[in-house]
Amino acid sequence: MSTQLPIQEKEPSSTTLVAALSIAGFLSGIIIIAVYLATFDTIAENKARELREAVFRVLPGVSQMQKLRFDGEELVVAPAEQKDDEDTIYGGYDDKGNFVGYAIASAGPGFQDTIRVLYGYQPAERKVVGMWILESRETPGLGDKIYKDAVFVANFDDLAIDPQIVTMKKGTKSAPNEIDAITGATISSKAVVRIINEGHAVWDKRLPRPGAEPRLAIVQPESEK
Amino acid sequence: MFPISLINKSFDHGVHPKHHKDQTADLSIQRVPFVSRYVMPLGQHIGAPAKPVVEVGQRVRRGELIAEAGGFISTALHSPVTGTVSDIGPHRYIDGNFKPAIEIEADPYATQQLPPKPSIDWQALSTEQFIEQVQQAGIVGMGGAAFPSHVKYSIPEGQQIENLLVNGAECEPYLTNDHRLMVERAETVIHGTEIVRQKLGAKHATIGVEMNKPDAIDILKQHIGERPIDIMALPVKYPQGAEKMLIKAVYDKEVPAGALPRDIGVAVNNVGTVVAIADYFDSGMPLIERIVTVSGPGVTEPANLIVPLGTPIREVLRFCGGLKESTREVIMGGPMMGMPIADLDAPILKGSSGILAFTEQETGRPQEYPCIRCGRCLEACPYFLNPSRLAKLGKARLFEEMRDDYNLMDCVECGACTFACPSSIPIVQHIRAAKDDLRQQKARSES
Amino acid sequence: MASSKHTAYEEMIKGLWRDNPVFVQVLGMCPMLAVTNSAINAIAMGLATFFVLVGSSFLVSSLKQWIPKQVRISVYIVIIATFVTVVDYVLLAMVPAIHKELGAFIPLIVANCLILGRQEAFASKNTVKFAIMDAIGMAAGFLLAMFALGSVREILGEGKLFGISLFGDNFEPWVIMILPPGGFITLGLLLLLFNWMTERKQAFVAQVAEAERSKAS
Amino acid sequence: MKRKDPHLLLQSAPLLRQGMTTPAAMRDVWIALLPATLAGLWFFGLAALLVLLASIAGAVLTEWAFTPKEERAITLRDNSAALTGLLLGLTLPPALPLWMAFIGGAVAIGIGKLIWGGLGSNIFNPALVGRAFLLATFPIAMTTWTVQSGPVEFFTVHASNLATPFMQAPVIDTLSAATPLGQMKFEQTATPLMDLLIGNTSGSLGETSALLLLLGGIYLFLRRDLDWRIPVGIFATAAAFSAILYAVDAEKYPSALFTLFSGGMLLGALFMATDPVTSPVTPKGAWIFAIGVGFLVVLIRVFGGFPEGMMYAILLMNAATPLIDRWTQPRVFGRSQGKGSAK
Amino acid sequence: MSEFLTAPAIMTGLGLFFGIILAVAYKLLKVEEDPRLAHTEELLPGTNCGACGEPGCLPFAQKLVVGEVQVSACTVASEDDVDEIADYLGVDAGEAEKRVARLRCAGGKAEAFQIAEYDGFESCRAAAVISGGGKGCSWGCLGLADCEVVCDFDAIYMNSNGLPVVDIDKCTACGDCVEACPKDLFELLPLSQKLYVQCNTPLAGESVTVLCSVGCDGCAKCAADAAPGLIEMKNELPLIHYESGLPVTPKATSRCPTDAIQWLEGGQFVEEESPSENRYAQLH
Amino acid sequence: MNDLVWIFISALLVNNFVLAYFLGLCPFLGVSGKLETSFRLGLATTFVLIITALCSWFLNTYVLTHAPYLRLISFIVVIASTVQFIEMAIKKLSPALFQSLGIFLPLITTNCAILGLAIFATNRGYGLGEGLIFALGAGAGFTLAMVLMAGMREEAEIGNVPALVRGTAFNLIISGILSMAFMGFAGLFSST
Ligand SMILES: Cc1cc2nc3c(=O)[nH]c(=O)nc-3n(C[C@H](O)[C@H](O)[C@H](O)COP(=O)(O)O)c2cc1C
Ligand SMILES: Cc1cc2nc3c(=O)[nH]c(=O)nc-3n(C[C@H](O)[C@H](O)[C@H](O)COP(=O)(O)O)c2cc1C
Ligand SMILES: Cc1cc2nc3c(=O)[nH]c(=O)nc-3n(C[C@H](O)[C@H](O)[C@H](O)COP(=O)(O)O)c2cc1C
Ligand SMILES: Cc1cc2nc3c(=O)[nH]c(=O)nc-3n(C[C@H](O)[C@H](O)[C@H](O)CO)c2cc1C
Ligand code: SF4
Ligand code: SF4
Ligand code: SF4
Ligand code: SF4
Ligand code: FES
Repeated sequence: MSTQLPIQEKEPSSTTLVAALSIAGFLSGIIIIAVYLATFDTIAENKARELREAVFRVLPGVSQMQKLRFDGEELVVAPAEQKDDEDTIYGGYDDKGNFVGYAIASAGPGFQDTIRVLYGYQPAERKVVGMWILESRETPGLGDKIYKDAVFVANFDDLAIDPQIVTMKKGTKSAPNEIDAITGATISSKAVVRIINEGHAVWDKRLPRPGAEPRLAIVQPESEK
Repeated sequence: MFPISLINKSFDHGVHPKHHKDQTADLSIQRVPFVSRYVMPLGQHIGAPAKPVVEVGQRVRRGELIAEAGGFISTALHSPVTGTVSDIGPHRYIDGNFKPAIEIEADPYATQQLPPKPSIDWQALSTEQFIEQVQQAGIVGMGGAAFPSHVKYSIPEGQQIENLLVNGAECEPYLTNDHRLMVERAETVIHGTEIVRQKLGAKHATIGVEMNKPDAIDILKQHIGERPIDIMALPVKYPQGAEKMLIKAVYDKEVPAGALPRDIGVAVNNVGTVVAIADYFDSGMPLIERIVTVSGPGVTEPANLIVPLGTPIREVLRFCGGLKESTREVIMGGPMMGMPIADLDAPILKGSSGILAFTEQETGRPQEYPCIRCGRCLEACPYFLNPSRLAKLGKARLFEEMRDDYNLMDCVECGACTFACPSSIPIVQHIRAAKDDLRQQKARSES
Repeated sequence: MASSKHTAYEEMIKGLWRDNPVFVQVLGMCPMLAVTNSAINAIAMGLATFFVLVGSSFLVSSLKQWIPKQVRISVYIVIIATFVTVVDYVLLAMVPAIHKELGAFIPLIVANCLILGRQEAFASKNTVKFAIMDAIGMAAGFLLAMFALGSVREILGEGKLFGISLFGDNFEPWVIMILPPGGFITLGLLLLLFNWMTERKQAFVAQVAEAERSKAS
Repeated sequence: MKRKDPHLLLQSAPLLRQGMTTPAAMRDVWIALLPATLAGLWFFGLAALLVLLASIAGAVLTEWAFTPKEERAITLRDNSAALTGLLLGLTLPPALPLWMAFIGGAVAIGIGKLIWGGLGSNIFNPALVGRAFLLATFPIAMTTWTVQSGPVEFFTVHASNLATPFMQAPVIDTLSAATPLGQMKFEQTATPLMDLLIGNTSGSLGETSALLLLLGGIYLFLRRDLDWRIPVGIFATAAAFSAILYAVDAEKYPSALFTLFSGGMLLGALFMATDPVTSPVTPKGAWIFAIGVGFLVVLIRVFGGFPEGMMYAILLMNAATPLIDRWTQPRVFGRSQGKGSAK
Repeated sequence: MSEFLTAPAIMTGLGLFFGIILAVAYKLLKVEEDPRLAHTEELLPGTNCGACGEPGCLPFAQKLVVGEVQVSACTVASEDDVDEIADYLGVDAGEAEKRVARLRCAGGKAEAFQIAEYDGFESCRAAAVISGGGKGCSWGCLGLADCEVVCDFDAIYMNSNGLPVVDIDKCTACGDCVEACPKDLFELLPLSQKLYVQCNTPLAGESVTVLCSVGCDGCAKCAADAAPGLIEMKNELPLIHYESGLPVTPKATSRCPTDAIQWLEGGQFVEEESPSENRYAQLH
Repeated sequence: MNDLVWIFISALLVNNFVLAYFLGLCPFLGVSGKLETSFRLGLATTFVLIITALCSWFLNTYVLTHAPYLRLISFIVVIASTVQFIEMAIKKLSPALFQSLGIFLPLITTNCAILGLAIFATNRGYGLGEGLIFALGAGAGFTLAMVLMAGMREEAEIGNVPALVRGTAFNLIISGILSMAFMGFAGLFSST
């Protein structure tokens, strides 16, 4: 390659450099956008399905949903394509379109790393009616029981939220606002509960009084269900 | 552990070897008879070698000058016997190498009398004359380093010796030569001390003696009289005799690293040294003989001897009934700092305080284990170095790092660390090797 | 010119063992450790890397004359990043589950030193043919290592391989294998094994040579 | 060859030795651990003995297998491998399957010691490397504590002990009991001090009896085998830290005494943090090391995920030991400070 | 389909933006460097992976240029690259004439005897400080292999006779052994200087031969046999004046009573002509 | 537990970039041989991480809202170019600083930690403040791991590690033990 050296040695003009970079940028831009568009629908589809599954899981009896956003003073219906942020939650509705409950995402530190929880909340009875772990790096075999252990998850199917949810040592659960911790994973268990409690603390104020929930904007076509 | 100094005044750290002195402590000093052949190495002191002033075949008288100082840090040599110079050339030195030396065949018929010399009136001498005399007398430190005493006495402008410290610690196990000297020639010790004290203009002199020599302490005390000298009994701890440790123990002062005792107004002399000085000024006898302790399980009859310099070690041992069969190692000096001897024909030197013979028992080297970083060596090192680290680096031949980061050059090779090491790692040897390597690199870069 | 001394085939196989990117060159350690907690993830990641490496080697080697050296790194990066983005979206669309598992480490392929390294060290200096061969070899070597580590970790960590249980249900899983320390230690031990085998090999070769010489003289 | 004298030896001075040897130091630790070990057996019965033997076997066999033949004699006779095994065993739950204990011993020596070049070269405390490995590998088995069988049913061996290698241990919820620390952390209930001192609580089979451990520690101190600074420093720091917390909220946080006498504190501070090989050699370093351990223990116990932090605290400070050592050279005689290779 | 345009637009924008910045920077902030450095960095893979242990390719190049590291430390560069860089830096294409380390001693276990038995750390340096290591000839090789240890190119091995043998092919004349030897026995000499004195003792006659059977006893026969003026006796040792340009022949070795002076075809102490015991018998 | 503090602690100890996330391993394994170098590398990395946090925040808020699919490529290009520019600048303005820190920059830009930070920060929707804290914690964590590792490796260098083990295998295994020790921080401040 020493033979090539002289070629490389000679000073290229700045314009060459700029040109090279911009052309490279341009081409890659095109490629990327192409791929992006090509895969866009499938990806969106996947995302939506995932979300729907999660919401339906934490809100039993729900068959339709819509994105709701807290705009500062009240909860309003938000366009589905809008990006999610910490002010976004989901409203769940039965097939007649009457309101069932909210699916609220909340996050906080777990044993290893941040845990993201989605829980279903029925404002009427002030109950948690379901819990689903969206994301966690808890230890396999221990912490991951918070989503693998059906018994633990079942704790949240009918759980009073007032005054607040309490973690009890396994088998000692008595009151309606208590759950059984997982032995060997007390910390993850407590973390989940804490995360839900914190989520509730934030949203309790923001939610409209029961009965005044936003109506279902567009009734989705059967096929979507 | 807790610094001993809390309990009684001394330096910190250090170790407590069994002192094994009883073998010879009570044996009074004898003379070894003259033998047929003597070897006087020209460089048996620190500094430049002496320059011969005789040639082969020349007849010399006992006490006659045979080599003059080869520079300021150097000193004279005198013939230990009456006889003829038979050779001037390389001879085996105690460190195993060949070094230039003057060989003298003793004259079997000569009465080995010193030529009568008038005793010098030392009071009359100026300090300069005194120093000159000391150099002509070939007197060097008898404490082991054989450092020319006159150099020590020439105090540069602006410095002043407040205290003279005479080193009677004799902390090396087995050795009792200083001990016997103090007991048998107490008067001379005091006298010599006084000479040096006056000539150095020191206000006060202290003779430091370890407590395991009560008799010496008593006798010395009796001879002090009016002179501004006192005897200080020191706790028994090794290396009490190392001058900087001694100074710490006696005056509770630290001589800064790299500095000399005189920099804090102290001069340290071994008791042997002051006696040699006294003898020279009283009887005119230059330094041609010294007191040597011959001891250890390997010698048939341990003894304290006056040995003419240059006497082959073999002859000294023969006088003591020779070596036992079981002997495996012969050491010049003490067991802690001494140098093992390869060739028994090597001669007694100005700095040879003892000859020890050891048997299997003492020399069976314990199994060496890896350093377990127990820290005993750090607890032992009177200079607060990190021997464990030094040894590890030495093994890895990282000599510069030893010097630059771990104060290699401050180590006086006292051996306390190695004594204490449960893994019996030859720490001091690694340290010596490192110093030797650096020394050689320096020499090479200079040449 | 590197290729002058080797055949294209040699260029390819050297990546598998002699110049193995992981065991010998110690490159691309991050994905190597991060996503090898199961064999399937390891392979997915390996393949993704394979695609990106071969693709960009091809482009770089064919465009090398037109890339000025002052901005070559930037250009390489753009090329690589493009391929990675493509992979990212394709995986997301086709196999969302695996994509979730690999998480952030797909985009991180961009930073995998191995890929940039090959562009700089080889593709930019060799003909397209050799570049591709080399890329295939290297990528294969990487894939191999990924798979080795991934399977060991999955087998011990869950008693499974490709999700198929090997030792029955009440096998005691070695949780550490799935945790970070397990990754480090296992790869370390694998490397140890690799060194040991290489050493054996050399020793053997040496012996043979020795025998030869003694016969000769 | 012609020679005049018997062949004289040339050995480097000093020829005198203090007489203490490394194997002796290790033996001292064995002696010091004996009372606590016996107590462990008394409390937890035959099961405990088996676990100990398993981990010692794991350690010694590994040492034997991976050291060259010529060195075996030496390395095995210095008692350190077996000691590692013993110390590991003492930190294990009594109901641990034996095969796990064995693996623990093997890992302790293999990864904790031999990889580094054998005795004296390792930076992490081998026994604790072994334990950390076990804890991370078999978290459930390693956190299943049994109530004490006591002398009555001395010969009971738990089903879990005898689990077939690589297979799960049968769950033994029946006789499982939270450790004092577990209760503290997850139920905020403190165990009475007396029980902690005597040791009739659940926990690792060697850690429970505070008094006997102290006894052993004192013995080691008198034999100059351990650096008193380390345990003292650890106790002082841990006590101070938890005293402060206790003052803040006595409900939530353990008292200083509880901190000192619960869990692995004593075993760790007296026998493991003091492992000479893995702790600083310099006096100042020892203090820093000790303070670090003391602080981390309380931090992990109180704010961390694990009920017990001793092991991790020591391992973490082990990792820092090389740095501590080089930054804390003693002040050299006649110098303003010891150089050391700063920065 | 605005999107289809945004992407290329943004990318081109970025490209342009940084292209310009870098181009400008390249012009304004250019720093003159040692061209060797620039070119060496050029030759290196530029992966900046740190696998060589240096913080990136540039630092590695810097160390290479000053010769502190070996090219082979870079795991990424292919063998060919390595060779190329080595050639470029002329690492081993050093002097015109190849030099090797020569040992100024031939007194192995068989020829030179010990007067005492060294018992301690296996290192020449360590032994040398304990009464010279107990070898009769205090100038001679101690045979404890410090040189072997320090040679980075393992060009030295200790033969059965306890003498270090230099593999002249591997030796790069780096001089490490010269530094390590406590007895200063190694010197770096051109391979072409075949006439060589394998002894370093300033003693003469009997006092040499009692210590070592292959020591030079200073008899000066070699000086007599060589071209006049080529060999001068200095400190009882022959000093060969190669610089004098006089003819150098094996003849000088013909009458040497102890084989101290040798005609070296290649390396020293090659097995067949290792000095034998019986010569020693003849002398005593 | 205050979020910012948690982000910092998590990045520094609990989820240390090197020991728990496997980011930036190439420099971690390669360059951790010398204490001095490791420390400086750590500092330089922290610096670049902060730059990264800024860049990625800027891109996310002003550019990528229109074209999310350009995230990766724009990150890498922008970060790489910015750092390259800074490198040139330092080299010109302060050769000393270049020798001590600048020289590491190329090595750092091409490693995962940087890009990883950008991507994680975006995935978690960190704002500028959080992003910077995250970068700071990650950098500190990286430096800590580097320095500890270097200390141990220098020690082992002069020790007697078996020849067969020496090198990467050894480094990996001790990293493993170190990461095992760091597991002790798991659950820190999240259990209470
Ligand atoms: C390697 C390892 C991983 C662990 N992972 C988790 C975890 O992810 N979640 C958790 O809550 N506890 C985990 N633990 C257990 C906690 O440290 C703590 O011991 C447990 O939560 C105590 O709960 P218990 O009192 O119900 O046994 C783990 C322990 C170990 C050793
Ligand atoms: C090179 C050298 C120069 C010395 N110069 C002096 C000096 O000028 N004055 C002095 O009192 N001592 C001097 N000393 C002597 C030392 O202080 C010390 O007394 C001598 O080295 C013997 O000490 P030791 O027996 O403790 O080793 C010198 C020593 C050495 C090695
Ligand atoms: C470790 C060590 C121990 C020493 N022990 C003694 C000793 O016991 N007695 C003694 O007179 N000198 C001893 N010396 C020598 C003294 O340090 C000092 O050099 C000597 O007393 C100075 O006096 P001098 O020059 O007259 O010999 C020792 C030196 C060292 C380094
Ligand atoms: C006071 C003391 C404490 C020790 N503690 C341990 C220990 O906790 N773990 C261990 O494996 N070895 C210990 N040892 C034994 C030995 O130091 C250990 O095997 C080395 O770490 C192995 O290199 C100890 C030794 C002593 C003298
Ligand atoms: S005494 Fe020996 S074993 Fe202990 S630290 Fe020092 S050298 Fe190491
Ligand atoms: S020999 Fe040196 S290092 Fe050892 S104790 Fe004495 S002074 Fe300290
Ligand atoms: S030549 Fe020097 S270094 Fe080599 S073995 Fe001989 S004495 Fe030792
Ligand atoms: S150390 Fe250097 S000079 Fe000596 S033999 Fe080896 S390569 Fe040659
Ligand atoms: S692959 Fe992560 S730094 Fe190289």
